[in-house]
Amino acid sequence: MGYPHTSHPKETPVLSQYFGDPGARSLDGWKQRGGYRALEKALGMSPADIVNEVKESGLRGRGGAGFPTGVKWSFMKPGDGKPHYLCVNADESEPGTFKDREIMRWTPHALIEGAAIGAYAIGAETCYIYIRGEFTEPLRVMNAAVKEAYAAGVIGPNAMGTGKRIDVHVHKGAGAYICGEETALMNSLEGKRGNPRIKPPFPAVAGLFGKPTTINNVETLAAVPHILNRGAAWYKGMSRGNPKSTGTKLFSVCGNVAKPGNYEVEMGFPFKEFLYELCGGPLPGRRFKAIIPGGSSVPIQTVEEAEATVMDYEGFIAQGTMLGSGGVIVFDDSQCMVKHIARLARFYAHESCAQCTQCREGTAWTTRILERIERGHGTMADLDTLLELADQMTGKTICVLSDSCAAPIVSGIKKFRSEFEAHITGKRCPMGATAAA
Amino acid sequence: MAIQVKVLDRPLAQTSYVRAMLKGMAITFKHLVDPHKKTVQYPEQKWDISPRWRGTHRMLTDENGKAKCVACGLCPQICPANCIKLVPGEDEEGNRYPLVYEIDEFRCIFCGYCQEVCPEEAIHVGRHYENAEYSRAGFVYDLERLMAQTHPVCEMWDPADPKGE
Amino acid sequence: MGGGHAPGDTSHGDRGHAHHDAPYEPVFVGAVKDELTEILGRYPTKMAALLPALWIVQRERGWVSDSAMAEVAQLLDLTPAYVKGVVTFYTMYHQHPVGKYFVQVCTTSPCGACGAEKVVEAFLKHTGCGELGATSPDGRYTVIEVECLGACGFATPVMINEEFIESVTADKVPELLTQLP
Amino acid sequence: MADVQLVNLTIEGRQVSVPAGTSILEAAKAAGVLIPHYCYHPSLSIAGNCRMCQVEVEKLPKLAPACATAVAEGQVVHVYSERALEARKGVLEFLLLNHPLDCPICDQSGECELQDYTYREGRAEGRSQEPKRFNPVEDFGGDVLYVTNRCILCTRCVRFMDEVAKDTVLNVSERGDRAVIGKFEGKDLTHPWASNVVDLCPVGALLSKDFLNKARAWELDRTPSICPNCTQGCNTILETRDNVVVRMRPRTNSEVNRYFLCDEGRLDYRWMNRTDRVEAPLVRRGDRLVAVDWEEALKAAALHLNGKRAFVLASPKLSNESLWMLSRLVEKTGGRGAFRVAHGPEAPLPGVPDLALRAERAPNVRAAELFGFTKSDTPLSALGSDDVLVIADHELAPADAEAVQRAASVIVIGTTLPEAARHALVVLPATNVAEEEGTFTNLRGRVQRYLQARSAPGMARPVWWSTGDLLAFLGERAGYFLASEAFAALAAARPEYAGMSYDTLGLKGQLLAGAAAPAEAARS
Repeated sequence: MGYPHTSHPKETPVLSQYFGDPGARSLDGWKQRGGYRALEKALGMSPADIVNEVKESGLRGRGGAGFPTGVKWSFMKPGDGKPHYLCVNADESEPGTFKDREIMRWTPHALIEGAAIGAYAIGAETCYIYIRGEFTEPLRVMNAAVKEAYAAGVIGPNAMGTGKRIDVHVHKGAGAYICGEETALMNSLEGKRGNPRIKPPFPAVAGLFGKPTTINNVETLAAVPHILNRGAAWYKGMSRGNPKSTGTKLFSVCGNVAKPGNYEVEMGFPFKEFLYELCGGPLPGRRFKAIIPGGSSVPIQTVEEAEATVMDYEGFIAQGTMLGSGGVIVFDDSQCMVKHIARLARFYAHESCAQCTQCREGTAWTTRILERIERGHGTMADLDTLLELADQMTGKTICVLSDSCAAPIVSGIKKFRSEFEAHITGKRCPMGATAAA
Repeated sequence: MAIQVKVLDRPLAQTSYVRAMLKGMAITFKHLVDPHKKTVQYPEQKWDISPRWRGTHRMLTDENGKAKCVACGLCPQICPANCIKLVPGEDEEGNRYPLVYEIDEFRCIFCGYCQEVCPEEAIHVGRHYENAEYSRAGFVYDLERLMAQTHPVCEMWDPADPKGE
Repeated sequence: MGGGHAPGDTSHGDRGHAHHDAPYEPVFVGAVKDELTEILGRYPTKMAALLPALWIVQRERGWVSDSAMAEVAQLLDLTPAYVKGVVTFYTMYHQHPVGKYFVQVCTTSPCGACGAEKVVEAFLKHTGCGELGATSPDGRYTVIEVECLGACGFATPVMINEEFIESVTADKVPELLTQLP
Repeated sequence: MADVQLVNLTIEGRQVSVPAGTSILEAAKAAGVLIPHYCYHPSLSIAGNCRMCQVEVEKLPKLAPACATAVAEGQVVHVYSERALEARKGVLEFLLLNHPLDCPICDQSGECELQDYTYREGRAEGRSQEPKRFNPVEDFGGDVLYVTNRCILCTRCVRFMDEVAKDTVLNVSERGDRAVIGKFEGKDLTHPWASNVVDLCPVGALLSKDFLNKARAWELDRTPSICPNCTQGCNTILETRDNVVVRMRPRTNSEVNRYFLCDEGRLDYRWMNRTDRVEAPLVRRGDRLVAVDWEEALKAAALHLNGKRAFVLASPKLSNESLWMLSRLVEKTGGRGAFRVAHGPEAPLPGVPDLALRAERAPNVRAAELFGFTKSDTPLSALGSDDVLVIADHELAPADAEAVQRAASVIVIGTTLPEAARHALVVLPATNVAEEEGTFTNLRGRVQRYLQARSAPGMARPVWWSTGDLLAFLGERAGYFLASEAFAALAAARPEYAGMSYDTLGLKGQLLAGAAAPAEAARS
């Protein structure tokens, strides 16, 4: 469903089927729509069977990295005598992405069901849903839904009457983009500064509270009940030819586009068709100029590259970018790319956790250089410096925040170099805009 | 026994002083009438010295009249003659400054390393040569005296030829 | 929804000084203390309840003062310095009193491309705040720019206290402000 | 150690075998290669945040942080490969981005790791045109000053206070490039071991107020020593400038104090520079003490002692050599020996087993007791009226004055002449711990050497020397010219010290025969 617009016929609404349907929010409403059948079924299966089913479906993490979910779950060694934890990453803060927000707003029980199945599959009795503090409405909805689910005995000490314990707690974040990184999220949950941890040890060995932990994205877990209900083969079938990328994916579309919103399509959907048909193309009288297809951390595409892309994990990589979290940011020809790249760099400078040197200093420095160029005080040497700094910021830190800052800078300078040069030679922004002060 | 010395016989043309004396006098008279005189009428007239002349020191001051020196300790460290005495201290604003700064100009070999090493461009060797004293003690310049000097300072590098080639 | 900041907190005066004037009254008494006890039951460590505890402080007092940090630290067996380190990491905890209506406007790229800057300007103009982060003279408003609020498709999203308003444009701002009680 | 699995790897072409689980950085140290680092410290948890220790490991796609990467069999590590150097050059440029270039006024200058590595591996010129971030200097309380601008956020100080001192008064505040080390208003760095953060700080961000602007690092002469302020016997470095002790810092000894030194010990060095010293041997002539040469003074002292019993009041701050020689004097004259030790509150360092500022505030209580000196709060109570009182650098309390008056005659061997012993017949000038070479025996029985850091004033000599000469005048064979000879004689005479010599002690010390290794026991 192209929420907030009506569904486009070319969409494949699975997760987004009930977006905009207030009836799906309540436990009863959710049950009427087929909810909690999968959980019931799952609790009757062995955890290993669930993991296998998910492995079989080809479901991959929808948070950005795209790691196969079943494989991730299989890292959790059963019967090691330690408590296991499941964390749900609902700290959706990647600029351009707002799919988890809609899942939690409209179908909170889909997440609770998926999380409960996940927890059971990895041998965890406790599941924490970490929701970013800015999501006031999703927080309210999720809190109410968890309360309802406890009251109905769906989760709790005797989940679905099976005698199995599955606790689900909502944890409210407090404003830190980096807490979307899995180890930072764990630190944050433990009451610490949201600093990413050095790996190894990996979360499956020592994660939350030092115990084996799995962390999954909201969209990933919300897909799990559907897989159990309709079978791995059905899910795997929703792909246009690439067996490595299966199922449906929610893409959040924003920026200068006629119909921004969430669109759910099969993996492998052509990006051109997606942009021009589903999203309604550019605003009247405008042309698309640049597209960031996977949230602000991935390299920027030119329109030509975007139009040649098929929308799956491998398809985006083939075009020099990444699927990421599926947040499609569209800029049209009225926008100054220098300004937007500077603004993105400022975002990362603001959100850097201050641990690694390259990130702490690099994000701030590149921001200042970019803003200087944008104001018309740059030099050609600055561009080389930026590229060199971006190289220093890539692959050298604990987490990938500085890589994320570098990606749009490098791709931006490579693909829109003429705009940078126009700022430098013209000593002002040719678009007449200035970066937000 | 007397020592036998062999006496060389030389022609008169070689042993006569007359020619040489006339030659010398010719030069003298030539200079008497030469318009390009080399003699400097010191002390009325001062010698024009090279910008890279290294003479007695001078401590430069900032706009508030305080010594630029921050007592970093590099000049006594590098001084090959060991003629700089420095005791660091802290002023009322918490800034580092030299409590004692003394240069024994009598021990100084005027290598100019102190000026070269100074990160604050405070101590300089001066373009100056009139520094006679009646006592050795007078050559120990304290901070006050170093700051009171007004002579121009040495240009370590010719700006047109920074590498000195 | 509007429960973010209890009215009357604006009497707290300037940053950091409020708690010196009057003796500090603990936040965690009675029902609030019970609420914290319930939260502590969710986690295996006391420290994990830090973020929720700070949220409670902010809900009750409108901001997180040094004294409140010390109180939370004591309840959770932490040191005040540790709590302060955590508080300063997260942007949503106010370390000094803010206006009755705390307005957060998203200006990150996607919203920036859709005119977020004009929305900020409109807020600054119509609330009388003058500059970002400052509280208006009547104590009603504080306007800040924030990084991505996670509603990029509904540009420009604005949060006023706990209320999330989507698709705000500069011309809607005056009307929005008049609707506030 | 037999059950420890060894891993073989190559670092910069050198083969090393280290126990499994060792980090590349530690393995490189073992191989004699120093990998530049800031946040890593062997006594603290791995933070991995400075990213300075990145090295190239063959077959790994990315550069590896040497501090956080465990060694693996057959690994080939390149510390100085072009990629690794380039990465570290980048880190240094980032670190210097907001770091002021105020080395001329920075106390750390000359012993600053940022300076060292920048000089070694950094860029010659910075490229930043942007203004540097500025924050004011903050007083952290205790002896510590925080110069915010110089901070590189390695978090060693935060981790020390959190993990070792277990008093989390420091934190990282804010984030991004606004981040600074913060503390809570009103909660200062008052922990008795807090000043160690100054040593841990790799740059000049945390400074000692005591040492502020006092000296430049390169002007200092450094001498290995032992902290003389309690029985713990922490290994130290005495730093002198122009023959004046200006700083005492910890010296690493994993068996005693690891890397640390308590604040009280650290700041208690000024007495070593006292100038109101006895500088020449003095002999009483009528009502005056007259300076004479050593021989005359020793002769006079021997004359007073002849046939009398010596009551030796020996300071527990004296060296093993001195105390042993004094004990021989006691033995020779059939006298007795006693001492008193000052007490103060004990202050442990929670993160390190068996390390504390001990209640007994003297370095050699153990040896004093071992050599037969009686520990007592009123050491002079047993003084006989016919005894010769020998005060060997022992402090006199007001209550002692009456007893001192009671003694038949008084001989002082000391750094100063106590007021209550003004009537001494002979005064022999002595050196203090900074002015002599010697050994102490700490409370766990570890015998440790200290070296001479400054010259002795006037004619002052170590107590063992003058006592030995005195014994010689009394007919003993006891003339030693070197501290090592005196110690060798001690080792030959006392079974606890059997087999020890200055060579075997080295700079880390040796345990007395039969003394258990407490640190070992606590660690296993």
